[in-house]
Order: sequence, then structure tokens, then C-alpha cells
Amino acid sequence: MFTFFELPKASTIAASIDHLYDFVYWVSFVSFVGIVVACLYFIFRYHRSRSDPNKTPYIEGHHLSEIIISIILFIVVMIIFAWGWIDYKKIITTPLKPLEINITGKQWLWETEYQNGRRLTNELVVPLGQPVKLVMTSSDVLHSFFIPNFRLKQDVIPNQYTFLSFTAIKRGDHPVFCAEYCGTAHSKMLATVKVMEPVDYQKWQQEWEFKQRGGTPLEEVGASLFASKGCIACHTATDQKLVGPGMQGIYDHDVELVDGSKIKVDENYLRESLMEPQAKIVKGFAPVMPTFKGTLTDQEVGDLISYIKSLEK
Amino acid sequence: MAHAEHAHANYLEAKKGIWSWLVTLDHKRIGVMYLWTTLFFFVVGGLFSLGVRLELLKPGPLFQPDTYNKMFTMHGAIMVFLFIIPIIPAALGNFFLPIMIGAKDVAFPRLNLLSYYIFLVGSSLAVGALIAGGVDTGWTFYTPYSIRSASHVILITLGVFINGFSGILTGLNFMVTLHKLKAPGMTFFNMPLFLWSIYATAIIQVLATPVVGITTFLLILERVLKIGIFDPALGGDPILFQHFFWFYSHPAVYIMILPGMGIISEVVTVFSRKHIFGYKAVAYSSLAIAFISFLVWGHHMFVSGQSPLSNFLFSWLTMFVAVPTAIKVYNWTATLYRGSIVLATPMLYALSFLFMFTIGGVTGLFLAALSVDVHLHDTYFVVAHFHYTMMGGTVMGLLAGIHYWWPKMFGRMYPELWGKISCAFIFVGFNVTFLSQFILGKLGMPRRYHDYFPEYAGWNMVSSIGSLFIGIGFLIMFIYLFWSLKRGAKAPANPWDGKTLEWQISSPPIEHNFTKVPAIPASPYEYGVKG
Amino acid sequence: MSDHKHDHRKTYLNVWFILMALTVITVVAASINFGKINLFIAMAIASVKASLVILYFMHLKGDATLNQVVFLSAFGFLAVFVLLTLSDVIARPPVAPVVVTKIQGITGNQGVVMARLRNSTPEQIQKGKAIYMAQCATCHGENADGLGPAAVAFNPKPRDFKSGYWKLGGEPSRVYHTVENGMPGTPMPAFKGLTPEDRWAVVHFIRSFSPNTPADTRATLALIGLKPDGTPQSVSTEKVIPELPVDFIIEQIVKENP
Amino acid sequence: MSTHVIPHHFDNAEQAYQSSKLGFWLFLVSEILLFGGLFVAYIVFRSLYPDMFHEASGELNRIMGGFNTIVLICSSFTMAMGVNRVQHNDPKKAVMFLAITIAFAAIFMVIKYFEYSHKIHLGLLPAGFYHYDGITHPRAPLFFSLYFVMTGLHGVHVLVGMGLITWVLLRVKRGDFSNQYYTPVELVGLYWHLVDLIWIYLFPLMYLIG
Repeated sequence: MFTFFELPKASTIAASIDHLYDFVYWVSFVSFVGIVVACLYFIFRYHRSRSDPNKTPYIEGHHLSEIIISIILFIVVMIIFAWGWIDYKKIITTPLKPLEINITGKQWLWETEYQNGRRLTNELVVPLGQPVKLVMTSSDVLHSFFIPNFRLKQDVIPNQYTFLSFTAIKRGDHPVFCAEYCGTAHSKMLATVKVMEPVDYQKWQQEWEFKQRGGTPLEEVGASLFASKGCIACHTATDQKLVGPGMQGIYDHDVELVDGSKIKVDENYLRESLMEPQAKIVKGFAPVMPTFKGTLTDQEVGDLISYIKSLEK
Repeated sequence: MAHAEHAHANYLEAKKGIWSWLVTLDHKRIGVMYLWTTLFFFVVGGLFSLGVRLELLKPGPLFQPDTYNKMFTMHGAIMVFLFIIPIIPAALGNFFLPIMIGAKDVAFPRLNLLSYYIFLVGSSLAVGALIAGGVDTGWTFYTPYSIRSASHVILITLGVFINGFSGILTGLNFMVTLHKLKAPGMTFFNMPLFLWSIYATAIIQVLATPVVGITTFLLILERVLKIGIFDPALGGDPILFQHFFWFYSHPAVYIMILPGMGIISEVVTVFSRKHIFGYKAVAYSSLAIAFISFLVWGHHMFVSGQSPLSNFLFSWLTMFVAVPTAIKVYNWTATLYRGSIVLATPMLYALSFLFMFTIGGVTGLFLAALSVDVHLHDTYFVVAHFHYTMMGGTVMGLLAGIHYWWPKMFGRMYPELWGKISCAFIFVGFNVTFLSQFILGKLGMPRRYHDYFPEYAGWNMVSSIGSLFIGIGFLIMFIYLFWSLKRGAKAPANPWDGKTLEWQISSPPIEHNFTKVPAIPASPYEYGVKG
Repeated sequence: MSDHKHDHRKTYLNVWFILMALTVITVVAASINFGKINLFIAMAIASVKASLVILYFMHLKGDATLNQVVFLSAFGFLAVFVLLTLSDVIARPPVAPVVVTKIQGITGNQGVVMARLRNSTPEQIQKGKAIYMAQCATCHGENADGLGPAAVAFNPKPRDFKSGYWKLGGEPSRVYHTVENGMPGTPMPAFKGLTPEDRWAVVHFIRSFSPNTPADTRATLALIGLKPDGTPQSVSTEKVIPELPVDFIIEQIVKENP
Repeated sequence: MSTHVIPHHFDNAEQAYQSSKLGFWLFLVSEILLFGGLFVAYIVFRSLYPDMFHEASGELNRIMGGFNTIVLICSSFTMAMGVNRVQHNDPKKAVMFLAITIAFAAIFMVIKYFEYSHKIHLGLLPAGFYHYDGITHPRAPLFFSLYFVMTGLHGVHVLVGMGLITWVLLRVKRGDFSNQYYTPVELVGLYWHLVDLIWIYLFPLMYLIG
């Protein structure tokens, strides 16, 4: 899992935290060695056997050196503080459009819940290189979701939500510990973060969704939606025109718009026509299509599009 | 003048029998009673720490998880509340504060005895909780687990609550004594630095301890009357408990370290026959540490769900503590310059204090920097940090103080050779034990784990072996200290040629300390040739 | 006993009178709604009353400066405690949970899946073993005897499948139902995250240990939506209702070609 | 008139007096920090649930609270007069004033008894035992937890105060004090004024909201 002194840097923030760690390490090392060498030298040089106890100088102090030491130290600690705050800001600012996952800590296991309702215990699967935001709560006592390879942890509090965002940059399994004492099996409350390629992640989710739908392929779901959401009132599944164009073979072909411009019927066009139908009207059709924003979830829009794609010539 | 002192028997022989000890008003006897009581709790706490290290010797369960949790909780609670907070102020402070300012006794002797008995009642409640089955919430008693836990939380929190009042009354007693009972000619600026650190400690005791009183009181009410202000199930806020707890507990770690620093100022000057380097700087930095200690408690809660604004403020304020601490360490090191150094056991402990407390201090910087603390919080890095400051700092200071003042307290010299041997064991054992824990912490091993990944096994074994050496070191120390009580060499009045007032009177001192008003030296460290 | 030459009784009387007056004022002021600053008025009046008591009744006025510094420093440290704690409480970022949209399978053939998987098959048990080791072993133990590492802390103890005792019944559908919905009031969670196939596989793996495995009954089959004879309910042909306002379409068509 | 003997470790009576005063002021500081903790909890919860405090505090009886404030202020006044009388060698009047102070304190506790029993009867108890549906806000029980803890702890301090004043009254009756030595009376007076001081803040924060 790691070498004798070094943890893998498995998240974007890990490197900068390690840099600050090294900076503070070397500042401490220098000041520590300075004091120890001074002490050892003084002990050796001014040992009783080498310096007469009654002839030691009467030195009351030296304010200047104290002030200088204080100022230097104050500057160094302010640098450490500022650097720490800048990196901390990166840790707590939520990335744009992250993959949001619910985490629930309960006495001695972690439950993850994805947006599509998929639930896992003691397992968190995330895509590589994409920002993830964990929204976490606990159902009994304090816990803390700690991923050492990401250098991140966040306490988990009952009846309150805390969040932790990261972007994983190293594939494979990363252990998760519970870092806030929570009772008997506190040390058994372990989980793993499995980081996959985004493509594998999509496949992993879609397989599950596929099974969750009781084994029917996307197209079939799209067909049932096409019927139940009322598309059949104006469109046919063949190329025969009704109020709107027939859907067969429409995918990936150019159509001419009312204003004369030509565009290709791709996923974005289909998605846009569902959400804002008036935006691009094909020549020869009335702008009568109602918007489906709000009535169709993203999931259903995706199913419909894959159904339309399946209606090849 | 010497034979006049023989007419007055010393405080140990002045009155005989248990009853004379139980109702004594003599600050020296009360100091000695505190010393033996707290050292007893140190042994109890130490045995628990050996149990913890035994469990962590190898991966895989040795004790039941619950037993382990009770062991580290009792180790923490007994060491903090029953040993390291009371010992230096109450034992050594009680004994030497009146003598060092030329007074006959503390301002309120009866209150002093009452504080000792309050301490006894509180501690027996804590030991009662231990015997009844122990507590498994960690010494921090974080809610809501401390509300849900079936272990004897009420007993131990009641003990801590009562102990708090003993701390407040001792602090109050010392502040009044220092203000009102100084011998004529003794001012705040020619009294020993040990008293400055006791003064700063007393300020913290009087101002911070009531808040742990109210925290434990509310925790007891939480369990008994279900008031729900810390219980999320009833709408309360567990982070508020952490604020309450740490508002006391961070100043409390300065109650622990400041007296240790005071002793180091005494020992380093005497054994290098040099005036302290920068008296005012060291004195004022004690007060500065006492004041800043009230502003920084939030750095224990960086990842607890505290607001980023709080994290910003607390991280920033925590950085200020580094400055006075660094001045003190710099001044002690500078005191050695052009001195005439004797490496007797007290000096060895003082130098190992310098060595270890510096490591403790600088590792605090890692934990004060916000982003690094997100990684290191609640890992073994934190455990190593506070053991370096508490044990490397306060206990080394305590051992320096005990050996430095042993001849004065009991009229017997400790065996010098055995002193050095036990110091070597403790020094080596301590560093082996806790340096490896820094690495464990950096590798992300969380605290309070009774079982861990095989990858952590190597360093944990090293740490457990080190803890054995510490155990041996302390065993040797206790043996020769008890041995010296009866058969140690007779101690002269001033074995180390110290200049502070306690070395002007006989060892052990007579019951009323001084036969006549003592001659106050121009400064407590009158060494060296002027000009 | 130096400073007690002149008589304080007169001042006590005046102070007492002012305090009574201020009490009445603060009660009256509270009943009038000044909005937000009501609190500050009440606190201001209370502070005036408090300082009167401190200065005159407690004689802090004219007392040794040390006593004054000591007493007032208490309020300073209290203010630090209040302000820094408030800096946390009022500035905590609000965090809302993630909205989860459940995927609805086509209910029609759910029954088909149930019927197909209800009877145990060897490869189902094999598949169940892997899932069991991942999800259930921490409590129920590697060899299904209820002595997993985390079991130590629980009471009631996790089920020992070798004992043959089933609290909620050992029929396949019953065990399936228990795995899916958990046992409220005990640490057994609801494993909703498993897909039907995985859940059935685990059920068969668990029951392979138990000496007492009763067959499904009418009641248990109904639990998982199957008819008494074990076949799925009739495949649901829910009526397809176009959600578009039909009159809207007709009106459009009429308008287009009158 | 038994003359007071100065403890051996003090040089003179003034040093003993000043030491006791400083010691007691330090004790008062620790009392303030003790109650300060409760006020911090109050301030935190009031900033978290401001409207709940308005609604819940409506349940408290302002007349009883107001009357109690008047009672405590009068008791503070009579206490100050009692201490003054001891300092001017007038034990008879001092005993009278101290007796009145104890009477006021007793009245305060009786009123508190009625308030508490009324709330317990209604079910306005600390969060765990709260069973009252008159208030809609879900967090209302927290207000009554704070109410009972703060006024309860204050009540305990009033009882301790009554005990101390009785002890001092008996010693004044026995003639222990004179204008040369009256430290215990003054210290008990300081303690009693502190108890009144805390109620001066408790009353508006608990009873006079919104």
C-alpha cells in the first residue's frame, strides 16, 4: 500500500499538502538541529571541568537577539499559516458540477448512496480525474471519513450534513478509516475507495441500472416512455409524418431549419428539442411541440434518445 | 545560627502520627501528600499505557476491543486529570512557593487542606469508575457517544467536576500568596521564575477550570435529565460540546507545561552557574502563553465541521503561541553559554526537556497549519505531538524538579549514578516510542485503534518496545527514590549551591520555614562576575 | 478598615431606587416591539443595573485596583469564549443532502425475475458466497455462525445460520424480504442496494447452511408479489394514457388547415 | 466580644483582610466563568433558533419573573445595609437586615417553586421529558432545558447563599464581629450580590424576549 515513509499521492490536493508538510518539516528540522547543536556545544565547551564555576560572566540577557528571533519566527509561522489557509480553501471549495454521493456513517460501517439510488456498504466507487463531492451524515454517533491516500478527512455528525470534495488521480483501491472515536468496533469501521476509469465507471453504473430495471434494455424503456409520455400523439416510430416528423432514421441526418440553416440531428439537438422545442424548428413543421422540462428526468431523456437512436432505417 | 535551627525540629519530625499528617495545615506536608497521591496515579496511568502498547505490539486482537477502549480512556483520564495537571503546582508548588518568597505558609492554609481533600474525593470517584468497570469514551468524553455509552461516564465526570474545584482553589490560593505574602524586599521581578510560571498557571486554573466544571455538569445532566443541548437526537449540537470541552482543555495543556518550564528555568541556571538569560523575557512569555492559551482552542476542531471562518481565526491565533515558547527555549539555551555546566541528574532531565519539548513544539506547527491538519488530525501524529509536549515537556520538568529538590524535601540525597541510568532509559525509551508514532501518523494510522493494517505493524512494534524501556526507567527511579528516603546520604542545606531562598534554610526545612526574616538576594540567580 | 469613615447608607438607598426603576423600565421596554434592537436595549439596561450593583453594593469602586482588574478580566475572557464560539456557529456553510432519483424498473416483469430466481441453483449459491463474504461476513462471520468481528458489540447477536432458528421465518421469500428490508430495532440494516439477482444468490447461500429450510407458503409468496402457485402476477399492461392535452392538438390541427 | 486572632502567617490584620478580599474576588471570577458557560450555550442556541426563543419564552410568566427580580434587588439592598451595620458596630440592626435578606431569598425560592411546578405540570420539561404540544417549533424543548439548567443552578446558589447568610447572622448575634473584624460578613455580602447580578442578566434573557 505504501513505502516505509511515504503515502501515495492519490488526489489532486495530496501533493500540495505534502509540500507544506515538507516545508514545515525542514523549518522544524533546522530550528531543532540549531538548538541541539548549540546545547551540545555549550555542554562540551563550558563543562564544569573546563570552566571555573566562580568566573562565569553575569549576562542578564540580550533583548535585541530575542526580538530578532521572535520576528523571524513570527514571519515563518505566518507563512505556514497563509500557505495552510490557501490549501484549505482549495479543499473546502466545491468543484463545478461534481459527482455527488451521499455517505452515511453508522456504528461501524459506511453506506454510500449514488444519485441513481444505488447503495453500497463499505465501498465507494468513483471515476478517475472527475471531481466528487461526498455529502455525509451519521445515524448515531460522531464518525470521521478519512482517506489517507487523499490526505483528506471530514467528521460526520448525526442530524447534520458535512461535505468533503476531492478528485482522485490514482486508480485502484484506497483504504478509508474512521478517524473519530465511535465505540467498540471503531477500528473495524473500514471501507475502500475504488477509483476506476470514467468509461469503466459509466459501464459499472449502467450495468447496475440495466439490472435494476429488471433486465430490459434502454431501448425498450425508451419505447415505453415514447408511448406513456405522449410522443405518439404527434410522432410515429416510422418515417411517416404526423404533426411532427417521423422518428425512424432521423438520428445522425441533416435537417433544414426554418431559417434555412442545416444542422445534424445529434444527441444535443434531440435533448434541446425536448427541453426548448421552439429553439430550432425544422422547415415544414408548426412550432406546436410543448416543452418536457420538468416532466422528464435526465434519466428518461437519455432513455428516449437511445430509443430514437435505435430506430435505424 | 545553625544550632538555633536544630532547636526547631524539621517539618517531618515536628509532629508524629497519621493524624498529624491528615489535619496538617503546613504547606510542605500538604505538598508531600499531593506528591505521593499524584505519583500513585502516575503509576496507575502508566500501567494502562503499557497495556495499550502491549495490545498494539502486533496486529490482531489481544484484548477485547472494549477492554482496549477502556484502557486508553483510563490512561488518558487518569494521566490528565489526576496526575499531570495537579502534580507540579500542587506538589512542588505548594512545598516551595511560600519558602521561595520568604513566607511562613500559603495565604489560606485551611483552604489548601480542603483543596487536597476535594482532590481526594474527586480522584476516588474516578478510581471508583475504574473499579466499577471503566469508561470507554476517550478522555475527551465527546458527545453523543459519551451520552450513549453504557460505561461509567457519570462517575468519572463527577470526579473530574469535583477535581476542578481543587484546581481552582489551589490556583486562587497561590495567586493571593504571590500578591500578598512576599517577604519585604521580594518583588515580582526578583522572585524565581518558577513562581512566575506558577502564577501564570494559577491564572489559567482560576479562569479555565470553571468551564470544565460546567461542561462535565452539563454532560451529567445530559445523561440524567436528557437536557439535549449536546445530544443531536434531541436537537443539540455535539460541536458545541467540543467548544466547551476544548475552551478548558487547551488552557489545561498550558497548566501542565508552564510549571514544567518554571522548573527548567531554575535547574538550568543553577547547574550552569549562570544568571538566567533574559529574566523579563522569560517571565513575560509565561504570562503571554497563559493569555494566548485562551484564544486557540479551535485547532482541535479543524475537521469537526467547524465553520471555515473559525478555522481561519483559530489557525491564525495558534501561530502566536509559537513566539513566546520559542523565546523561552532560546533563553534557556542561551543561559548555557559561557556557563560552568554540571551534568547532574536534574540537569540531564532539563536538557532532555529542551530536546524533547522542542520536538513537541515544532510538531505543533504541522497541526496548526490548516491543510496539513486535515490529513494529520486524529492520527498517531497528534498522539506523538502531545506526548512530546506533555511527557517530553512536563514530566521531564517534573523529574528535574523532583531530583533538584529531593534533598530539600526529604533531607536525603538520591543516588546520582542510578539517577543517570534511569534518565538514560527514559530518554531512549521515550524517543523510540514516540518518534515512530510520528511516522505512523504521517502514514495515516488513526488514533484509538486497537487493531491496524499489517503495513503499520513495523513501527508499532518499535513503539511498543520503546514503551518497555520507559517502564524500566521509571521502575528504577521509584526504587532508588524510595530507597533514598531511608538510606540515602544525608543532604546538606545547599547541595547545588542554589541562590534562591529555599537553599538558605535547613533540609528538610523547619515547620515555619524561617527562624528570622530571610535576606532577599538581589536576583534569584546571583551567579557570575559582574562587569 | 481604612475606608469606612463616611456612611454609605444614603448611596445604597439611591442605588436601590435606581435599580427598581430600571427593572420597571426594562419590563415596559420589552413589551414594546422595537424589532431587532429589543435584545440590545434589554442587555444595555441589565448591564447598567449590573454595574451599579458591582460598583456600589460590592464596593468595587474605590477597591484595590488589583481586585478591579481581576474581576473585569473575567468578563474579558468570557467575551473571548462567546465571540470565537459564535464565529463557528453563525458561519457554518449550509449543506443539503444529494437528491436521489430512484430508477423505476418496468414493474411488469419484476414478477418474472422473482419467479425465475426463487428456487435455489448451485451457481446461485456460488455467486451468493462472494456477495456474502463482502457484505455480511463482518457481522455474521465467515462460516455463517454469527460470530463476525463486529458481532461482539451487538445485542441481540447476529443470526447464526447454522442454528436453524429463523426469527422472521426461514422460507426463501421470507429470508429475501428480511435481507431487503432489514430487521428494524436491531443492527441488521436493509440491504436495498443489492440487485434482485444478488439478493436471491445470498438468500440461497445463507439457507444452504440451515438445517431448517421450510418451503414458501401462500403468505410468503405474496410478500414478493407472486401468486400462490409461484407464477408472477399477470404481466401488467398498464393503460397508456397520453399526457398531452388532446384538445390542444385538435385545436392546432384545425388552426393549420381550416 | 471575642477578639479575632490574626493567623500566624499574616503580618497584620490589613494584610489578612486584603488577602481574603482578593481571594474572594478570584472565587467570584470562577463563578462568573461557570455561569458564563451557560450563557454561551444560551447565546449559541438563540442565534441558531431565534424565532423558537420568541415562541417558547411566551410560556414563561413575566409577572412572577419580574417580581422575583424586585425581590432579589431588595435582598441585595438589605444585604448591603446589613454589612454596613456590622462595619459600624450596630449588631442589632445588622441582624434585622440579614434576617430580611433571608426572608427575601425565601420568597424568591417559593415563587420559583410555583413557577417550576406549573411548568412541570404543563409538561414544559427538559428536552428528554418534554411533552407539551402548545408550541409548534420542533426545538422548543431546548429552551426549557436551558431554562431549567440556568435558573436551577442559580436557585442552588440562592439556597447556598441563604445558608451562608444564616451562618453569618448567628455569628453576628454571638458578637464575633466588630468594626475591626468583619471580613466574613463582607464576603458573604459579595457572594449574595453576585447571585443577584446573575439574576439581573437571567431575567431579561429568559423572560423578556420579543
